[in-house]
Amino acid sequence: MSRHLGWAATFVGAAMLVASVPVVAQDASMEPAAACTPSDPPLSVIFIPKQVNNPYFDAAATGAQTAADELCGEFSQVGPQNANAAEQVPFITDATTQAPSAIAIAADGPDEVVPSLTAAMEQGVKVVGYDSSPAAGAYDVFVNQVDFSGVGVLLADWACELAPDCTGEIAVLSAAETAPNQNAWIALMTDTLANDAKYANLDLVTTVYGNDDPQDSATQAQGLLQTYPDLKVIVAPTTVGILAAAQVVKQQGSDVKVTGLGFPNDMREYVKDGISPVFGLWSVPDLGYLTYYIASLLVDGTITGAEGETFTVPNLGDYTIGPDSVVTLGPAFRFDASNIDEFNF
Amino acid sequence: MSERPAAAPPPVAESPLDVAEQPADGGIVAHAELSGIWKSFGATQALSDVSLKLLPGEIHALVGENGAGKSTLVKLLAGVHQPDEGEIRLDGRPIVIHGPAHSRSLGIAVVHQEPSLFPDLSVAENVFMGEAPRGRLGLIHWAAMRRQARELFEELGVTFDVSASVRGLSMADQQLIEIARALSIDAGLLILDEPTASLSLHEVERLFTIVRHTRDRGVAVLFVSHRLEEVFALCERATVLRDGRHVITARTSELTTGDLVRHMVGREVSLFPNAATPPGDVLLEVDGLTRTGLFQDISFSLRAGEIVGLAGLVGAGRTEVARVLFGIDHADSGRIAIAGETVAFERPDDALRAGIAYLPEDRHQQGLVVDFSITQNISLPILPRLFPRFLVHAGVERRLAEGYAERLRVRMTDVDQLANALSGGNQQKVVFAKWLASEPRVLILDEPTRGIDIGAKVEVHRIISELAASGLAILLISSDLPEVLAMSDRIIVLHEGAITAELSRDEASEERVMFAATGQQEGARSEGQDQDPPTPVGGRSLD
Amino acid sequence: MTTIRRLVRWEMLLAILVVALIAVGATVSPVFLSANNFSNLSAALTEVAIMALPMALVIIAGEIDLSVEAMLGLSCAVLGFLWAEGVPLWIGIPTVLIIGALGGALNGLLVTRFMLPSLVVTLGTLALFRGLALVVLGPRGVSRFPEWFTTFGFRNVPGTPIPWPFVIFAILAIVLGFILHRTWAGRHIYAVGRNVEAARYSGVRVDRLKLSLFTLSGVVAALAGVIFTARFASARADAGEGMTLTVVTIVLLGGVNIFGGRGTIPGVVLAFFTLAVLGNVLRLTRVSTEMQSIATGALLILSVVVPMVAQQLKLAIERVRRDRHPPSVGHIAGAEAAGGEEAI
Amino acid sequence: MTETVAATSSEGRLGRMVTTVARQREASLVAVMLILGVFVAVQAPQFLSVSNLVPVTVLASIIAIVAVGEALVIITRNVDLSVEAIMGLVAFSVAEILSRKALDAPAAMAFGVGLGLVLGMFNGFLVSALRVPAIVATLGTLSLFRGFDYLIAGGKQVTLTELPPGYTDPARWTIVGVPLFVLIAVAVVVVTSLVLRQTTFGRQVYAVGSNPDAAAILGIRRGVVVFTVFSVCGLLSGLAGVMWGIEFGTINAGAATGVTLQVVAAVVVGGVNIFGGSGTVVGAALGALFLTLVSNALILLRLSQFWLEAIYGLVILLAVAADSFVLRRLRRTFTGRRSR
Repeated sequence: MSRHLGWAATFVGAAMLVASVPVVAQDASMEPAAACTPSDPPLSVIFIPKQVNNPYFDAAATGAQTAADELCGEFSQVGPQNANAAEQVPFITDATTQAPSAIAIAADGPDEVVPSLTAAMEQGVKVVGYDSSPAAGAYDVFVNQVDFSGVGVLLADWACELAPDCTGEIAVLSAAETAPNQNAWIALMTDTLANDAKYANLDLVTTVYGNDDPQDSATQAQGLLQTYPDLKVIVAPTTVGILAAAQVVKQQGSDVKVTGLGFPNDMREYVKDGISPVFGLWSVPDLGYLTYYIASLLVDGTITGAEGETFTVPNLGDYTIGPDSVVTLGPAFRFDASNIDEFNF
Repeated sequence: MSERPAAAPPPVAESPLDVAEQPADGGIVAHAELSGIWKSFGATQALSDVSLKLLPGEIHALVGENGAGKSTLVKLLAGVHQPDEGEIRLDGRPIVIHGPAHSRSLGIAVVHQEPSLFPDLSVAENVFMGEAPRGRLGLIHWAAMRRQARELFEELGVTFDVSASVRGLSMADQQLIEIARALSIDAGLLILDEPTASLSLHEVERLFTIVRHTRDRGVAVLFVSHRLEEVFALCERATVLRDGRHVITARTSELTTGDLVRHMVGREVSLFPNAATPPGDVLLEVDGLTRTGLFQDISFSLRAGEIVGLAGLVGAGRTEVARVLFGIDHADSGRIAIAGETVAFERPDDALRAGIAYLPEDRHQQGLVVDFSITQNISLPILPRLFPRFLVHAGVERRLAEGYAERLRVRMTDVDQLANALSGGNQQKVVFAKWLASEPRVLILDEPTRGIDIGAKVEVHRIISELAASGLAILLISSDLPEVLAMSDRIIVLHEGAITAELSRDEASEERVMFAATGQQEGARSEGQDQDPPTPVGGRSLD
Repeated sequence: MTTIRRLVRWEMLLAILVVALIAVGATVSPVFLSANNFSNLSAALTEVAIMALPMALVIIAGEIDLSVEAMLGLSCAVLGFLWAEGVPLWIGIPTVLIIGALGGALNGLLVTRFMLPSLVVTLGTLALFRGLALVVLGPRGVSRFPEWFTTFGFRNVPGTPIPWPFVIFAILAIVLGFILHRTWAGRHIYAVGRNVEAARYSGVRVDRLKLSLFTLSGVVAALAGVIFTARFASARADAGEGMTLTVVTIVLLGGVNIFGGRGTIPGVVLAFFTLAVLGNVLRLTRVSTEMQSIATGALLILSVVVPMVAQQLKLAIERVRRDRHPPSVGHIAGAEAAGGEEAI
Repeated sequence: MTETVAATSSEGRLGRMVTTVARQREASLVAVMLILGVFVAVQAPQFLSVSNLVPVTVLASIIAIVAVGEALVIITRNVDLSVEAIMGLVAFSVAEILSRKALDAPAAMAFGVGLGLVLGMFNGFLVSALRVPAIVATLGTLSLFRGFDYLIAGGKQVTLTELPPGYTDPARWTIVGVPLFVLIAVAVVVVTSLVLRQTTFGRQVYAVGSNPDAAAILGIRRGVVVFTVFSVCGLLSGLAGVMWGIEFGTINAGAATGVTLQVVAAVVVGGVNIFGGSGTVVGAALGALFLTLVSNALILLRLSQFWLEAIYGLVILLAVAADSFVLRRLRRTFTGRRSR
């Protein structure tokens, strides 16, 4: 009896402890930024990534933090555990009520976030999209991590480069069936393959979806290897997918090549053992940096997000706002054995 | 003392006149002895200063009303509970029984009133659960287990498929497995807690033979029962408990049924107030009712103010007929008419609307929602009728409940009391109230007095007679033959799903009902009479 | 300690908990008490809360419906599909509600007619409905719903901080609460949950009752799907994934007994507020979201342990008062004393 | 007497029918799988290729191991919804430890299994000592454990490169052509069913699930039995979690999400009665294999993955429908004898 009570007591105690953590943690997150003079009202930007447990967005956050320190602003990142719009929206609305200077968002779904973002903008909060775009009109500026059409072409190029004599079957391993970027890139890639005689002999046999989940992606990659014995190249325009694919290929000892978009840190060994001799990405920290910087410019009114506006960002260069208020970070960056060791993210 | 001759009651001859007084003499050491036992649960004092001596080679009856403390005493010996005060001795050594397993290891075998078997496991396993024979590495030795089980059943004079699963076996067969389990350990003390509750005539006889056989092997037997006639037929001595106190221990040869009842109830009771009322016109008419495999071609009629008894053995189909009459099951063929017009019931609520009420056999599972209040239980069947506009009016409901509760003299604090806070008898009265509230014309009673004590039994009988007098047509299903005989204006007897006799009050006698129930010819009566003593016993404890 | 009183006590605990959380929220975040925040707070879990109400009835009646999240997804998918095909919403919405009813009825029939355990049946239809949703709409998302529709989904009742969907929840809560606690249908639900057989023998139409409860659950899930679509201005086949756990959690946290027969609608409503406020506070304080699930899990377990421990404590005290040895078989002794003699 | 004997033998026949049907569940599963296999092999020959069957069976064995644990719990009339959270927490903790080089591989794996055991014991404690209904308790620990998982993960993801070289190779190892993981799963199944069939404890597991009150009357320590099966279930989930980590190399806090559903489905399809008392771990394991094969077949047959879920659902419904058919036949005969 008393034993039970004791246990129960300890358990309640533990629960209390857990419950009390929020307050503590919150104090921690309110740390004032570096010793410099904050603007008035102080610049504060809340980053809401697709999901919080994702190294990609943590890499972006580091860049954003750097910008925040330089600009003497506040930076904080909150977001859902899973990349799921239904979970993301409450974070948007709650962020809005806290009336920050700006919200930076990587949308879990272009349309799902529209109502909440519009509401935010109505209340004078600037909205900057990054990584994956909310539907046009639901943001002031969208920072495109890479020149989309460029990626499409590059993916095709790399596939061609890896397929012997640029001929044979290739397949795409994408993220979620609903992921806007991947779909856009794949579409452009397909066009390129179809319209450029150079790729005439490449046969894109299928597109499968690994939902940006290591296990699903692995399973799908397995499936590809089984289903298409003559497969030459797997193109995975997603950091999770490309890694999973490379692992599977290695485990199976297959001679299929893997390319797409991935992290240098993930892909280093595969570049070296020739499973994925070439792949690409952009500098993710720079993406975060640029996003925060643009937010600040919107806040202090330097830019409004209108097409044609130009501005300069230290360490990155000059930018022009394009149609649909899109700013593009730059062309995709090609990683291969020659340069892979220079990067760490 | 296994060398004692197997001839029947030698133990009585040597056993002391009243063991409660003097210590065991004549060289017979009490196998088990309880002295000065106190036991309480929460507020209720279950046993106060109870002493009892169980002699080897003797069958000792333990009788008393419900709540008298019989089961508590059994549970103490079975190790389910420990006494608050007092001492238990086994072969003279004081012992503390830590738990059921320990109790078994001490050679105390208990046959519980509800077979406690595992439906998913095989017969053999149910017999040996816990003490399975082991082979190499202490692993269960299945072949040996099955063999020993088969041997046990041979000893009991039955053949069982020991590797079949228990699910689906009849109550009687389950009871047998329970007994086999008890005998599987080399028991010095065998306790039977109301073992005959669900046994048919033949099975009771067989059980008694087995028990006597065990007794003759020098085992001490404690036989707990409601059925006094069984006590007289089987036991050498009887101990009566009342309200947790020891009333008397005496040799059955020196007692009469009257004495026992008086000791149990503590007052004179006249069983069966019997008011025959002139029957009115036909309310229920059943014609050629058949449910394949369960009963066939059942035809009878029921008049207002008439009590018709429905007798029969286990599986004879009495409850099955009732279930069809109440719309729970459906007949494959045949016709039911209420007050002349033919009816077909889809569900119980149709039957209710037609004016039929059915008091089911299992009070806890079917009769009551035990953690509903008295009010909620009484109003449950008629809520829709009571509140056609969907909205429950607490006041109306309460007044209704109070009305019926008073009329049936339910002993309670108030009608908001939970049903499970009531004694068995009072619970049964609540079930009666519930069905009366539905203002039925035909009332089907299935074992209305099962498991309620004699005091309450008398009241229930009074209620039944009153209801009949008030013009209800009553179909009385009961395994208590004296009850059926005394209460019924007519008795219909079923055997294996068919009507074998319809007897008027004057024609009806235990023998005739019994012969019809066992499907024997009238002619067979003579040989029936020179059957060995247990017969009337079996007769009374008809199924 | 009768059931009723214990539940009342539990609801008191919940109420206190909500108040405490509000106090915490108010201290840690300046905006917590703002009107806007209330609307965020009440909007965050709307669909879950709405589905929790019929789920409470289903569980009280001794069954469970795990398929609600999938039904929400199916309704989303069909609504989106129809809209994309140019079918106006005033046709689309009734259609999906009917589909909800059919799906629920399917569950009900499998449980009542074929006597299958609802846990497994709805586990099956959980996958089945989700699959159909994916088949209907596939990977695409449908958006560009009319203004009035998305406004209804996301905006507040003019002049109040109350979101439209919350109004629906409130109405539903009142109606179902009334049915459960004030009508004989509610009494039948409790009776079935506590002792099916006795209820059937008392003329309660058990099958019809369960069938209608499952159907209700299906319709409401479909309705939640419509609200979900409106609130996010878009329809997807994967909508509502993982919601069932939260729904069941709210119901159990509200003091509904998983084995049926006990529980109240106010309890469920309070449980919803507890989780809603908790989540809101955690988001405002920018605490990593895992705290949400940890706290939820702890609460859920405590919701059973606290009354349990309280009761055992009570027994222990009694026991000490009249020092006696505990029964070797762990049940509460009194029950056995009653049970023993009465068992027939 | 004769009448009862007759009744008995007929009842015996009924009983045998039931047991045989129960046994047939395993047989029928195997049969269905063979048919499915042949069909798929005709449509897509690579189905039978080693390079396909190895990864499929490896994945299946991981699920099967958890299913065995779940089956034990369900046989005692309980359920453990937290298995996926245990797997996730274990998988990540082990990976984290290895990436920090805190322990060497074997020690880390042992730790993982141990952690699973502890978490399982916590479930067992809640259910047996505090008498929290299993479904509530494990629903709670599901979010509790997963929460701690995310807490320690803090957004990080352990990738292959951070793990000791060759750590993930065992997933590829085969002994006489049979993958190591499959052998592990087989071993688990064999040992567990041996314990269930041949030891007193094993029979008590069934006894507790089949009739708790009777078990109490016979002095079977129900609490102990329930506590033990939950602990074992936790242990096996831990083992599966470790294997999961080895199989997939890259581990984030979300590992094994949604596995509980598959596992329960596998157990049900495997013919374990959801209300306890009957069923075998062999059946549960076969159920796991069956479901994995189905999804693999769908991929190979190039059917839209969208149909996968729907077919899953149908399979579950069919399986349980088959059960109830038998049960109802029984109930009818049973009510026939219920009169007293």
